[in-house]
Amino acid sequence: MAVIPVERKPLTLAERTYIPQIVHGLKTTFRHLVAPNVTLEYPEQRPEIPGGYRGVPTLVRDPNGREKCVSCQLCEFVCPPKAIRITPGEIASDSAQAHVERAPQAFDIDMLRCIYCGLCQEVCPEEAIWLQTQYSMTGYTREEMVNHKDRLYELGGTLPDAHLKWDKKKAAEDAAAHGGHH
Amino acid sequence: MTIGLNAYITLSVILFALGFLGVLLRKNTLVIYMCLELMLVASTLALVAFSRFHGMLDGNVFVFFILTVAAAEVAVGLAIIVALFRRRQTVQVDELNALRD
Amino acid sequence: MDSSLYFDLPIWVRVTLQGVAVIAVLFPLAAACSMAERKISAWIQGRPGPNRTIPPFLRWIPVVAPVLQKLGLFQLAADGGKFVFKEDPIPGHVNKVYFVLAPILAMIPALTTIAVVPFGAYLDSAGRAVPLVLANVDVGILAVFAVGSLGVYSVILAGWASNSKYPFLGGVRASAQLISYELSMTLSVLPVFLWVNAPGGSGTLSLFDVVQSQSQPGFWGGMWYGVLMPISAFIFLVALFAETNRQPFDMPESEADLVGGFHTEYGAFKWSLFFVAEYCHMIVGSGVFVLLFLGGWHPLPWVSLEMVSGWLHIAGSPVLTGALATLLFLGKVVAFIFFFMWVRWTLPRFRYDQVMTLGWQKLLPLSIANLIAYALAIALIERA
Amino acid sequence: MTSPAKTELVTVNIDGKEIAVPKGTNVIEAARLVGVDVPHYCYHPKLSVVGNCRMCLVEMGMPAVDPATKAPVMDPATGRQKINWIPRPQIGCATNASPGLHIRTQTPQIRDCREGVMEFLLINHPLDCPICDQAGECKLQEQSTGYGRGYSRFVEQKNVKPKRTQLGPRVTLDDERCILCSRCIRFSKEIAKDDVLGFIDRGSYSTLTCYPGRKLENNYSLNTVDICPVGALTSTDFRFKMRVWFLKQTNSLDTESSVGANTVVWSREGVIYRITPRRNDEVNDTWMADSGRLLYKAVRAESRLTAKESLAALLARAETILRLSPGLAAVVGSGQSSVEEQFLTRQLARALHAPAYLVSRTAAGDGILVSADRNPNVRGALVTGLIDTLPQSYLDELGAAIDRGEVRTVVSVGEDLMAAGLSATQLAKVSIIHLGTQVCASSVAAAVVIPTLTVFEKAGTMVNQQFRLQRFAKAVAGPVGAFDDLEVLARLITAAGGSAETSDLAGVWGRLATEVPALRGVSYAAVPETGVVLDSSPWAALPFVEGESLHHRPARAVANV
Amino acid sequence: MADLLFYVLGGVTLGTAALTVLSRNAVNSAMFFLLSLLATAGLFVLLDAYLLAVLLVLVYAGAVVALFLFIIMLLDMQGGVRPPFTRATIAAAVAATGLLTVGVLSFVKRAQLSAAPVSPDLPVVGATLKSYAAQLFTTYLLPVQVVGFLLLIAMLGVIVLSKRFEGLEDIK
Repeated sequence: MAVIPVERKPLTLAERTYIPQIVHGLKTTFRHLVAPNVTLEYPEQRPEIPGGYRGVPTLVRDPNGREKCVSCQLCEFVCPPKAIRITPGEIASDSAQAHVERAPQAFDIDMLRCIYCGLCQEVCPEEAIWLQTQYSMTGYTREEMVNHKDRLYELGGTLPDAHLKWDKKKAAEDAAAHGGHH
Repeated sequence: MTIGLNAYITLSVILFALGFLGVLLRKNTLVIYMCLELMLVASTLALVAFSRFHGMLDGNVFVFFILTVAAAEVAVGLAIIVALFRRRQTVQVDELNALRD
Repeated sequence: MDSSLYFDLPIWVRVTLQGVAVIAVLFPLAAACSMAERKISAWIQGRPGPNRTIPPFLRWIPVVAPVLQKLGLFQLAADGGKFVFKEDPIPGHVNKVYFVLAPILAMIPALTTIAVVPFGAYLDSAGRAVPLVLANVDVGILAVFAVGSLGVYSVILAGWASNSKYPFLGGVRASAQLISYELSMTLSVLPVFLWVNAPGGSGTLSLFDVVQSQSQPGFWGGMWYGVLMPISAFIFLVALFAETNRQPFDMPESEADLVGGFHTEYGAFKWSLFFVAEYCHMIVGSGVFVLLFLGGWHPLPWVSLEMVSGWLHIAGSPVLTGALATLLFLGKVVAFIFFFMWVRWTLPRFRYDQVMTLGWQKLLPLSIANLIAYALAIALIERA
Repeated sequence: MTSPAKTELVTVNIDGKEIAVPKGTNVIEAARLVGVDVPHYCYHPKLSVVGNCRMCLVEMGMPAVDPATKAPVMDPATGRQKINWIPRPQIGCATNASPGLHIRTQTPQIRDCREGVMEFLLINHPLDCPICDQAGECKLQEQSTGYGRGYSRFVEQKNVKPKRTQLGPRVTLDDERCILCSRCIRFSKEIAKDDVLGFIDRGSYSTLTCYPGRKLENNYSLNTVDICPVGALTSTDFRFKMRVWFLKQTNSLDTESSVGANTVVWSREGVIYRITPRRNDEVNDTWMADSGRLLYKAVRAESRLTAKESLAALLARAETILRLSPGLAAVVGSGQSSVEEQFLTRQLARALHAPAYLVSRTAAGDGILVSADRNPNVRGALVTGLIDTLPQSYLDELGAAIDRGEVRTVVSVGEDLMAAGLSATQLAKVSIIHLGTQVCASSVAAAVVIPTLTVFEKAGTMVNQQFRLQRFAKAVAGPVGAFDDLEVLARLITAAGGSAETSDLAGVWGRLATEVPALRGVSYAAVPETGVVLDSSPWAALPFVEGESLHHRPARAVANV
Repeated sequence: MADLLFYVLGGVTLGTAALTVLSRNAVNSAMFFLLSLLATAGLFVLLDAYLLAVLLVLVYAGAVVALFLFIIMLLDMQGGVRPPFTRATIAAAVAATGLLTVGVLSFVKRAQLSAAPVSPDLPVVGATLKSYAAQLFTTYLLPVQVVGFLLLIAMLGVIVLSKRFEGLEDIK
């Protein structure tokens, strides 16, 4: 590679005293001195969370209040720090959601291990796990920092769902039950 | 004021003697040097006292010169000591015996 | 108050009272400076700064309490309390005597120099200005320099006694810097005194006389030396920054490369002594600069205290004129301290070799040239 | 067993690679030998061929010969014999190797065929991999990554079929997922000899069901789950328990009978989730009995023994008992212990100068993979010299000795003495040192109970009915308060005054290989996964109880023929 | 008042000077020397030589002792075991010092200096700058020039001394 020497522009006398630059700097800082603050006063004011923010992972329900997670354990598998621990379970056959068959019996996310990478959200085939806007997780003990299923659903709430595939499946099943095979 | 010239001169003499003692006693070049300075200060004290008690300014003016010379001397002397230390890694006079050995 | 009652007191009582009064002003001022520093740095950086602390028992006060809270004044009290009450550790490996001595030594020059700095004046019955100063010695500026130069011991001892690399490096840097810039500083004020002591005047090194000589009648007489001798003022200013270890020159601390510099091993009260001493230094330094170059307690160039007190019809009252002068002086000092902080949060730190180059190769020749130029100019003026 | 030595080798060409295979070898198997994978669903190497999934389509061709002269026709372009390719693809599973057979599996046509078949298979297959237990070991999933479209052109309503049909006590059927490969039907008919499954209805209505009034409840029903290529048949026990990709696979043995079926133990973080068969064509092919799959429940059973004390404390107490009545001890070994443990048990008996007994367990064999001898390792006891003759069902001899006062101390290595025929009064007369994993009458009566490990928590070897030495490996760690059998036995020997024994597997094998004649020259590490057959001639005269099973004909039966 | 101050300051001067001589640690020596200088400056003030007092502090305390400390710390000479003073050294040194003191004091006695205190009416010289200036730039003009030249030479000497001459490093 050719070496191209770049000549530095020689400084003028005024520049060599640095005084004009210092005065310029002083002007700049003074402008900021009188300008309004740019910081948030955190506990009272909260930052606006941008879209795509990766906060605390949570579990969500669909608009019908059904838990979306079917405990496929892909998030547990993909989780790099092994923060997720799922105990799969079967939905009782007399439940209204029996057609989904599977739901997590226990779903723990150890927030001391979580690195907020978002791979769980990425991999979830049911769009049940979401890294939402919650960014402040605190606790006094290690146990407190493990989010159990109840807490995860409490944090996650309900997200709109464009597909509602399990509802469609249920409808098809009902139709089949009434009208023979199809 | 009951303190007379004698008292100042005596004080000056003792101070001078202390400096002299230090020069004789100590091995550390820097401390010897400080003791030399102490002797200089003792002489300035005597000069100032003479000046004051004789109502003349010449002693004080001499102190001026002594201070100036002392400053120059310290600068040069310390530079020599540092140069010495660089060469010999010591400033103890009893170890500076290259000519004896 | 009958002032004669005060002057009847024995001299040592008066001196003690005056000393205590000055310290009682200087210390809170230094503390307030530390808070001002935090607020100003915050504002410059677009932050609000400390604005939360408030003792619960004052919360009920309607308007004042929130304003004070926003200004962070209670934070100041909390910080002070913390410094006093927190554990004051002495590391095991230090030289204990000098380790404890160093912060005390830092305070001594800072508090002593204030004695010869006049902070105001009043007009006696004859209409002459009389300085408000603890010790109106003839060699004022020299005393300031002499005692101020003792400040180097605290830094060098703190660095050495800490028996640890970074503090030692900080101490060495600081002492070299202080000694270096003292030269330019001293040389830079010489033109001022040459001017003041121009043949015909009485030989003096008193700061009071310098101030008074800036309020003479006439165009030249009423001019501040800051205008008359901008180069001197500039050199003095730069050297002052270096002597007080303020930002572009805060080599001894330079936390980026030396952790905390000479006070790395210090904590709690002893550290706060260094801290307060630095601000005392700043205050005294600002005061000297104001006296030398910004007309002291005279409100404006060509507008002297006497004229103002005449306009306000308070010339007859020593107390009122004294208060006015002190206020004017303090106002200038505070503005100058603000300038200190403003510069600190604007300029980056010099590299150490740059500091030395600037001190020895730039400022020193410049101040010598400046001295020669003014000496020649004064001689020519005299001749003319 | 028929010897394959006589079969004639023929050369076939698969994707350009020549290979010699026995005549009649299935094309899929032949392709596997050259490393070519022919996807398939309905074909299973141990079942008959039906060819109904159409996934294994390959291009086939034979060298051209002149019909008249039978002379080879040469291809001028290549200088080789010309190949007459059959214009349409053929299924590989129904084709047998014949001389000169040419197969192509990677042509665009074949690829096209596979994609077409996949699309048809997936038309009605539900997309519920996230909840399907087969996910991770599903052939449909695997092949759809290679030949699936990635999107569906099927816009009509998918078939809706029953989702959870209980075919039997252990098998649940999800009809929607079934691709009608009929492997399960053929298995039930051909291997389990229990023809209960079949398809009803036609076309897209085809459904797998049991015959009316019958259930899939034979002892081999779970093999249908293993061979189901999709998630249609699932194990009710394992259903929704754990995804298979989390599970660690450890090779082990089925210890329910002397067949010694090879198994795989699937565990995660110290918890066993299921047991499946491991292919061993000499022992169990790819099958195992349902009863053997439940043995892992013993690991975490309520009745599991664990000790609060340290092993040293337990051994100290055992030592006092052993020293109390020297020369009046008896050792009861177990046919469920491994070869190594039986060897140390023998050493213990010798150190105590005590007779060694073994308890026999017998029940009717089913002729497939459960034999009459329900001890997995009686032959191991014979090989190591723990016993000389076949064990009795009841320890009458020991009972008599106790009654006579000739035995004051009994060391039971994993056997329940009460179940072995000793009465409560007899048990009360002796001090019992009991080694075992589960609470039993013997452990209740014992003076010292030393909890030991189950077969899933330790490694070792066993000798099955064919005198086949087979290894099992440690799948999970034992619980706190249970101690390794070998270590316990070794230290018991020391406590009994015998010379110190090594307690690690390699050390014991060093002694086995030198001291046990039948194991001379055998090393633990060198035992292949399919086992090694030992010389059984010293015990040929013994009247073993086993009948005929899948790959074993007892010597008597052979002699009778 | 002034007498008391004289005794106090004189005592401090002598005491610290003695400690300067006797301190084993060079840093301690320097610090005691500093105290001694400050006390001497106090004595100067008692003698109405304000300017000299300030100059003493400025030059000695502010610069010279600081330089000493600087060098001591840079050369790191606080550590190390030194052989204690031998009895002979001490005896010789004390004898020499005693002789010197006695000799000079006898001269002082012989000189018959006035023991009388300074009379208040004796003019105080040295308090004003002007008188110094007058003396320095008239009577002592030549010495001033010479001293200035000396300072220049000293400065050059220091620069030369503190430069490293690579070629000379191996000469011991």
